[in-house]
Amino acid sequence: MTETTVDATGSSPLLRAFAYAAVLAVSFVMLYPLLWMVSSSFKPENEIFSTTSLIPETFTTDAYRRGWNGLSVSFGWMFLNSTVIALLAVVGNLVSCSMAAYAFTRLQFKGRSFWFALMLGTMMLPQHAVLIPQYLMFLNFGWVNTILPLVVPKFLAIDAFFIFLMIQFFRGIPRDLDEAAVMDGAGPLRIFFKIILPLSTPVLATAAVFSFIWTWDDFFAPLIYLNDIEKYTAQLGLRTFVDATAQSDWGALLAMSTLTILPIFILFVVFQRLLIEGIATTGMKR
Amino acid sequence: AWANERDMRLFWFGSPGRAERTLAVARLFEGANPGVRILGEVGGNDYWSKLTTMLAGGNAPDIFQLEPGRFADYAGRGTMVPLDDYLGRTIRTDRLLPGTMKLGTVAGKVAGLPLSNNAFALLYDTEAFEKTGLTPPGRGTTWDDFARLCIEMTKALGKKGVWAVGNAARYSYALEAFLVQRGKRLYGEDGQIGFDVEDATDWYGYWESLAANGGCVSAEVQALDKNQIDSNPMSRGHAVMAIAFSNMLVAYQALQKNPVGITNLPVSEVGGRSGLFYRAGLHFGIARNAPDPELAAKFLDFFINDVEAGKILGVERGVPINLDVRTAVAPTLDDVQKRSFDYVESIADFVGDFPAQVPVGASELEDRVYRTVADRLAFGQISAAEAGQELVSAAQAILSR
Amino acid sequence: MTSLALTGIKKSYGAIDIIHGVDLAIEPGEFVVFVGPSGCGKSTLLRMIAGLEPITGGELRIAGARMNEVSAAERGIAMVFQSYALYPHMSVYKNMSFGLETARMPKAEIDLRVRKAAEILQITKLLDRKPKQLSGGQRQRVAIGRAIVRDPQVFLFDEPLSNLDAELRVQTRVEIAKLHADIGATMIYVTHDQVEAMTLADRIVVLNGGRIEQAGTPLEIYNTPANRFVAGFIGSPKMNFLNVSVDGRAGEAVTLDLAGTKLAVRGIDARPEGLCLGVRPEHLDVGSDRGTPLGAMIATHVEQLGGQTIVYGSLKDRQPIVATLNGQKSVRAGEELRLTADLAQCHVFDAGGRRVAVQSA
Amino acid sequence: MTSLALTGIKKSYGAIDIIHGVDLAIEPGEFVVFVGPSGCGKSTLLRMIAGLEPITGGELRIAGARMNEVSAAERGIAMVFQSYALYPHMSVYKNMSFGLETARMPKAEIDLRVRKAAEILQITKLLDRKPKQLSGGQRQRVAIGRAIVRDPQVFLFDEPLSNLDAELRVQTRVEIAKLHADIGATMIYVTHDQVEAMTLADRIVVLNGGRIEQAGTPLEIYNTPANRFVAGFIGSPKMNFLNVSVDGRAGEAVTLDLAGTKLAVRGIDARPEGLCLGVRPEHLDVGSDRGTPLGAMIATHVEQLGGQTIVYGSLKDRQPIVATLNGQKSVRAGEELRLTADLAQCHVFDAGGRRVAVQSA
Amino acid sequence: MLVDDVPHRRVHRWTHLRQHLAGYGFLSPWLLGFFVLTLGPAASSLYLSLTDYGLMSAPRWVGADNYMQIATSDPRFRAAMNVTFTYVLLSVPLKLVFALAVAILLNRGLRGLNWFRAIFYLPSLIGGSVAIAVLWRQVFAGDGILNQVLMALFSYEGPSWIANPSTSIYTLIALAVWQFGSSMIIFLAGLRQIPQDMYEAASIDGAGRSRQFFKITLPLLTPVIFFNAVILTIDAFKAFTPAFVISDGTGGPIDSTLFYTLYLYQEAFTNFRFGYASALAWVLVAIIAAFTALSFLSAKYWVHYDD
Ligand SMILES: Nc1ncnc2c1ncn2[C@@H]1O[C@H](COP(=O)(O)OP(=O)(O)OP(=O)(O)O)[C@@H](O)[C@H]1O
Ligand SMILES: Nc1ncnc2c1ncn2[C@@H]1O[C@H](COP(=O)(O)OP(=O)(O)OP(=O)(O)O)[C@@H](O)[C@H]1O
Ligand SMILES: [Mg+2]
Ligand SMILES: [Mg+2]
Repeated sequence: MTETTVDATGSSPLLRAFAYAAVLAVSFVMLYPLLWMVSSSFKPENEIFSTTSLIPETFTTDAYRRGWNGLSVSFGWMFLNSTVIALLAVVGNLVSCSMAAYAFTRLQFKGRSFWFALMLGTMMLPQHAVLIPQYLMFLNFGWVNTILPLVVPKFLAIDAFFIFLMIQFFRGIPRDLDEAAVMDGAGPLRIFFKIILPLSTPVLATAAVFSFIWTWDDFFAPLIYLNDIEKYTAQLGLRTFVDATAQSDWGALLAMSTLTILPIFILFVVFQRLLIEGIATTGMKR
Repeated sequence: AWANERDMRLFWFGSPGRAERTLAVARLFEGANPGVRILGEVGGNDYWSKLTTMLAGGNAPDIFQLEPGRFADYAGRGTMVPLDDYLGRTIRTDRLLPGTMKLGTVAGKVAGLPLSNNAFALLYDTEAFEKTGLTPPGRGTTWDDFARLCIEMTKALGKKGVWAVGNAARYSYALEAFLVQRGKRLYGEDGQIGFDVEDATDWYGYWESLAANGGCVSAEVQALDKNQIDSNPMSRGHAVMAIAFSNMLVAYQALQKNPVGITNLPVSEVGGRSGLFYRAGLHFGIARNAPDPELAAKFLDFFINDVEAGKILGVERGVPINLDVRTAVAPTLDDVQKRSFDYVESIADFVGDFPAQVPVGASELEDRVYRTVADRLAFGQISAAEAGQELVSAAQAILSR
Repeated sequence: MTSLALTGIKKSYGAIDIIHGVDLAIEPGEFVVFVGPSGCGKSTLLRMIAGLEPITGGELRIAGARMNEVSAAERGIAMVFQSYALYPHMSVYKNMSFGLETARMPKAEIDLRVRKAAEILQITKLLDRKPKQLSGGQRQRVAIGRAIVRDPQVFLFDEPLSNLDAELRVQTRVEIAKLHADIGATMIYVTHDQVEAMTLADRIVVLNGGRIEQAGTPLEIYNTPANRFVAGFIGSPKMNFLNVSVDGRAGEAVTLDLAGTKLAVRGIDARPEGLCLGVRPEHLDVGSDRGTPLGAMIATHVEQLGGQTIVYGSLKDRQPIVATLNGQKSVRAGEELRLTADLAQCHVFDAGGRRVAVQSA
Repeated sequence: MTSLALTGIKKSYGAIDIIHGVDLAIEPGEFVVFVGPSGCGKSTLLRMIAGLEPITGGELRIAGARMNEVSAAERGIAMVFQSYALYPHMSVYKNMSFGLETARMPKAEIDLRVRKAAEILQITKLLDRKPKQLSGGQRQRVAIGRAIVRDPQVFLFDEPLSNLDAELRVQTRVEIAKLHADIGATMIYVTHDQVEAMTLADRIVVLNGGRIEQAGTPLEIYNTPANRFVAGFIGSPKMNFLNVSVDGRAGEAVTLDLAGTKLAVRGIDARPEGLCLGVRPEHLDVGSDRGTPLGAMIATHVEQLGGQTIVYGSLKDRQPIVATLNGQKSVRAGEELRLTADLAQCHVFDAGGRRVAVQSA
Repeated sequence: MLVDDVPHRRVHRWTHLRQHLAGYGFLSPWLLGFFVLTLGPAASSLYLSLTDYGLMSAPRWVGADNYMQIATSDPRFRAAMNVTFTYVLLSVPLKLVFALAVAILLNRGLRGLNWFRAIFYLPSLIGGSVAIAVLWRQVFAGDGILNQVLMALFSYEGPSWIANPSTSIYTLIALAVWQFGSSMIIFLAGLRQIPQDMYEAASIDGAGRSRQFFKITLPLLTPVIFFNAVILTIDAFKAFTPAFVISDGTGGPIDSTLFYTLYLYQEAFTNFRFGYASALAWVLVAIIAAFTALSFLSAKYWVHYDD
C-alpha cells in the first residue's frame, strides 16, 4: 500500500493546510524538550540551566568528550554492550513470543484459555516484587554479572506484551491460508514458519523495533545484574553521570543522552515503513 | 594462573572523577599485592537499590561505600564485618585523627571505616556580597543576624526569583547544627531523637518567618531541591548562599561563575557552641559475606593510610582522616580544594564532640519525614507548631519500630 | 483412485445442526458434484471430508479406512478453495511447489511436476509472479494447479469457477473435465452453476438443508427428479409447478384439470389432493401442432436471450408459467399463446412433493 | 430519473492508461449493462461514475451537472460492490439502514424500507446477524438490499449476482428488473453473465481494453455484432469462427470455401484475405433438411445439459466447432454429423475483425 | 463397528495428543519461562507477603498482618492509591485520544509523513532516561519554558508546575502523554488494516468524514483501541520510572507523585520491609487484575472482532 491511497476523494486544500499546521504545531511543542537537550549538550556546564534559549552562547563539544571518555570505560564500549544485549533481546522476543502467539491463536489444545489468562496475569506483576527472588535465582544459576539474566528471559517470552501484540495481528491473517497449507500437508511448524511468519513482517518489525528500543532504554535490569564497568550498558553509563551526593555532570549526561537516542532513532527511521504496513493478503473477494 | 590469585569487588557511587581516582588507588594496591585483582563497580543514582539487592541475595561486593545518613541502617542490620579486630593491626590507626572511629561505630562495634572528614558549612557567592556591600557571615553571626542579612540581601539583589539562601528547614544536618548549639542532639545515644517539639517548632518557626519575609527561597523553588548539589537553589541561581558540607565546595564552585566563599553556620549565641563537628565524609564497609575480610581490611588500610593513595584521592571524598596524608595532600590541592581544606583545618578549635551514631531508620526519616514536613510547612499546609509536632511524632514512630 | 464412503455424517455448530446425517458412497474415480441452495451445507460437507472441520457424528471412510480422526494432511486430499487462498507472499511457482516441498520431494521432481501443471493450465509465463499481480481468472488457475501437482487421490473443489467470466469459465471447465479424464482421480465439486453441474458430473448430489435430496447422473436428475425440490433446483429457468386437480377417474386412467384443460394420465392411485404438474420451460412449445395442448397462456413479460426467448405469463386461472422458446420469437406482453407439451416430459408431484410416476393415458 | 453523460472519460494509474476515452450518453431511466473481459476496466468505469476514483480526463455529467469534482456522498448514487463491502461490525439490519440514518430519515420510515427490501431478498430472518455469520450468497443479497433501500436516482451494480445459485439468481434478476420498472431509476450494471446482460439491459455496452467496442440493445449486439470481439464475447458457448477462403467471384456473388464446402454469398467486395465465418453454436443444426449445408463435423465430446446437448467436434480441415442442439440428443464421440445453418444468421468478418454485411446469394 | 473400535480409538488419541503436543510445543518457551522465571519468584513473593522480612533477617510468619495494615492503617498507601488512580484515569484516556488523533492525522497521506512519524516517536525513544528529569524541570519549573510561553501569550504567571504539590502529578501525566509513540504506531498499523472499500461503501451511503470516522473507523479500530487501552492501563498502574526519575525516588513534593510502585519500592529498598512490599505488590496485582477482567468482560459489548 502506498502512503497516499487513503484519501480516495482527496481532501480540500484548506483541510490539508490545516492538517499540516496542526501537525507542525504539535510536533514543535513535542520536540522542544529534545531540542533543548541537544542544544544544551553543546553548551558549557554553567550555561545549561541559566538560559532557556535553544542556541548555545558558547558552542563547545566538551561535554561529548567528557561523556565519551569520562568513565574508566569508554562510552563506545557501553554502546557495544547495549547493542549486543538489545539484538539478542530482539531475537529472543521474536522467536519465543511469536511461537506463543501462534499457539494461542491457531492451535487447539487443552488449557489454552487458562494459560492465556496466566499470560495476561504475568503482565500485571510489578517487577520490584519479584526482583529479589529472581536475583537469588540467577545468582544460583551463576548468571549474575553476565548478560544472561538480561537475555535468556527474552528467549522464554517473558515480555507478554509482545505475545499479546502478535496475537492481535495473527488474528488478521485469513484462516483460509492455514487451511490451504494444511491441505498441502503442512504441519504446525511448517505453517508457522512458511505462512504465518512471512505474512507477519509488519508486526514482527514492530516487535523488533519496540524490543530493541525498550531493551536499549532499560536500566533497571542491567543495573541489578551487571557489576563490572566493562559490562555496563549505555543507560547505566548515563546514570553514573548523575550522583546523589556529589556533583552530577549534566553536560555529559545530555551529550551522551543525545548520542544514546541517535542509534535507535536511525533504527526507527529505517524500519518505520515496515512497521505500519498492513498485512499483505491475496486480493480475495469477500 | 596464579595460585593465590584473588578477586575483590569494590562498589561505590560518585562522579566519574571519583571513579578515576578510586580505580587508580585500586591499581596501586594491586601493584603492591601481586595476585590480587580489584573489580570496581560504580553506582549512580540507583546505588542503593543495587546494594540492597546484592545484600539480600548474599552477593554483596567485598567492600562497599556508605554515607553517614544511611550508614546505621546498613550497619545496624549486620551487613558488614565489624572492624574492631582489624583496627590497630591490619588497619593502622596511629596516624588517624583521634576519635574518628566513633564515626563508624554502631552499637559499640566499629561497623565501617570513615574515609574522610568534613563539616557543615555555609557557602556563599563572594561576588554577591561584594556587589551589595554586605558582609558574609562569620563566627559572630547569630541566626537572627543571619535572618536580617538574608532579608537585606534579597532586597539588595533585587532580582525576581533570586533570594539570599535556600530554605534549610528540610535539611536534617542544618537542624542538627541548630540543635547542638542549643545543647540538644538530632539523635541521642539511645537511638531516639534528641530533641523535643519545642526545638522543632522553633526551628520551623525560624524558617517560616524567614520565608515570609523573603529571606529564603519560595516553597516551589525549594521543592525542586533533591538535596543534591546541583538541585540546590544556589546551584540553580535562585540563591546566593547554601547550607551544605565543606567538601561540596568544589562541586558548588563548578556550577558557579563567581568565586564561592565558605564559612561556618550561624550560631545561637556568639561564643556559644558552634554546632559544628567533624563528621565522616563517607564510609567503606566490608561485606558480611566477603570471602577474605583480611584482604579487604588490608585494602582499607591502604586506602586511608597510604600516602601515595592519599595523594591520588586528594580531598575528593573530604579531608583525609590520616594526618600524614593530610599534610602530604595539602600542597597538591588547587585553589578551590584548598579553600575547602583550609575551612576544615580552620575550625579545629571550633568543633564540638563527635555526635552519636545515627540510628536505624534514619534514612526513612530522611526520605519521608524531614523533607515532607518542611515542604508542607513551606507550602502553607501546616503551621510551624504543627510541623514541630508532626516531626517529633513521626520520628518517634519510625525510630521505635 | 480412491473410494469415499460417508455414513450418517452429521455436523452441528453448538446447538445448531447444519448437516443432518448424510450417507453417500463415492466410487473410485468418480466425479461427484454437490449442488444445493446457498447455506445448505455444501462447503461444510466438503470441509469435513477434507479434515478442516471436525465431524460431529457418523463415519467417513477413504479407501476403506476410517478417517474421522485422521488429520487433514494425512488424508491425501487436495482442495481448491472458494476464496483461492493463495499464499500471498509466495510466487506462483512456490505456491504450487509448497505442498511438494512439504512432502520432501526431490527438487528435480518438483520442478517437473510444477512445470507440467503450469503447462496444462497455461500459466507457465506467470510462474514468477505473486498472486496479487494476477487477474481473478489466473489466480483461480493457480489454485487449481496447486491441487493438481500433488497428484492426490481425491480432489475437492469449492465453487472454483464462480469468479471467472463466461469464456474463461468454459475453458477452465473443459480443463477440469480433461484433468479428470487424464488422471482419473476421485473428484468432489461444489457449484451453483447448472451447466458446470450437468457437464462435469458423473453423479450430481442435490443437498438441501443439510440432507441429500437426490443423487444420480445428471440426466437422471434432470429427467426423473425424485421430488419437487430437485425438480425445481435443477434447470434454469426453473420448472413450472402448476396446480392440478383430479377431475375424474376411470380405472387406471385419471383426468387432471389444469386451469380448465383436461389431461388424461395413468399411474395415480390414492390421495388425489394437492397434486401439481411439473413442466420445464424448455419443454413447453407455443403454437405447435405436436404435443398435448395445455391451454392458453397470457404473456406478461418477454426476455430475449438471442438464441432463446423466455416468455413469462400466466394461465387462465392466473397461475404463473414460464416458457423458453428457441430462437428469437416476437411475443408481446398481453398476447395469448397456445401452449403444448409432450406429456412424457412432464412430471406429477403429490402433496408431499414426491414425484408420482405417470404415463399419459 | 436522471441522465448521465460521459465525455472522453479517461483513467490512468501513473503511467498506465486503463480507460482510453469513453463517450457514452445514458438516458434517464435507462438500464445499461457493461460487459467485457476481466480487467477491461468495467469496475474502474463504475467507480469513476460513483466518485470513488478520481477522473483523469474527460467530463462526467449527471442530470446535466458536471460531477468530476463532486464527492461520492453528494452524487446521489447507490452502488453494490463486487466485494460486497458489508460493514462487518453492523448487523444486517444496520448495514441496510446505515445510509438512511445518514440521511436522517425518520426511524419508522427506515424500518419500513428495510423490512420491505429484506422481504424481497428473502433475508428477513437474517436481519440480526453479522455479515460473518452469512454464507456467500446471503452476503450478496444484503449488499443489494443496502442499495435498494436508499431509493436513489442512479444505481450502480458491480457483478451483484455472481455468487448466487441459479434459482436465487433468476429471482434476484427479476427483482432488479421489477425494481427498475417500478422506480425507473437509471441503472448501470456490470456482469459476466450472458443471461443477465441480455435480459436486463436496455442497452449493452461491450468494453474491451478500456474502450467501447459496441453499444446497443441486446438483440442488436446479438444479431449484428460490430466486430469479431463482440460476436465472440456475447453468446455462450461462444460463436464459432471458421476460416474461409474466397473460392470464386461472379459479379456480386462470391463463393466461399469452408473446409471444402462451398457457400455462395453477396456483399463482399475487395480484400478477400483472412475472412472468417461466424456461426453461433445454437444456429447450427444437425441432420436437418432446412438451411444451408456446412459440411460434416466429427463429434469429439458431448455435454448433456438436459434441455440442450452441446456437441464439440471439428470440421474436415480440423477446425474446431461447437454445436448446441435442443433436447437430449444421443451423439457419441467419433460420430460424423451433417451440419446445416441458416446463412442469414451467419456473419462474415474481415481480417481486421470487422463484420461484413453479407447476404446469401 | 465393534471390531474396528480399538484401533480407531488409538488413532483418535494419537491425533488429539498430537494437537495438544503441537500447542504445548509452541508454548514451551513461554511455559518454561513462566515456571522458572515467573512462578517461582511470584510464589516466593506471595509467601513473603505473609511474613515480616527485612534485610539480612529470616522471614517471620505474620499471616495477613501486612494486608491488614495496608487496609486499615497506612496513610501512605492511601496517598499512593490516590496518586496512582489519578494518573491512570487521566493519562490512559489522554494518551489514547492523543495517539489516535495523531495516528489519524498521519494516516491522511501528508507529504513528509515518514518524518512526522519519526518526530512523534522521538519522545518515546528517550524512555525513562535520567535526562528526562532535567528536561521536565526545564519545561515545567517556575521559570520553565511553559511559564515563559504563558507569560508571553497570556501574561499569566504560572506556578512551578513540577514543584507544586497540587500540580506536580499533571507534569507526569504530561510526560506519559508526550511518550505516546508506541500507541500511535499500533494505531497506525490498525488503521492500515481497515479495508478501503468500507470507506467507499460509506461514502456511497452518503456518510461524510465525521460519520465515517465514528461509524466505520472507530468501530473497526476497537480491537486495537482495546489492546492499547489494556496495555496502557496495566502499564500506568505499574508506572515507576517517570516518578522515580523526576522526583528522584521520593515521590515528592509532599508525596504528590508517590506512585504505587514507587511506594512499594521505597518500602522494599530504602526501608527494607520486603514482606510488606510484597503484600503491596499483590494488592496491586489484584487491582490490575480486576481492571483487566472488567475490560475483557466489557469487550464483548464494544469490541468488534472480525474472526
Ligand atoms: N461457524 C459457524 N457457526 C454457525 N453457523 C455456521 C458456521 N459456519 C457456517 N454456518 C452455517 O452453516 C450453514 C452451511 O454453511 P455452508 O458454508 O456450508 O453453506 P454453503 O452450502 O457452502 O453455501 P454457499 O453456497 O452460500 O457457499 C449456513 O447456514 C451457515 O450460516
Ligand atoms: N490501483 C491500481 N493500480 C494499477 N492498476 C490498476 C489498479 N486498479 C486496477 N488496475 C488495473 O486496471 C484494469 C481494470 O481493472 P478493473 O478492476 O476495472 O477491471 P474489471 O473490468 O472490473 O475486471 P473484473 O471483471 O475482473 O472485475 C486492470 O487491468 C487492473 O489490473
Ligand atoms: Mg460455500
Ligand atoms: Mg471488476
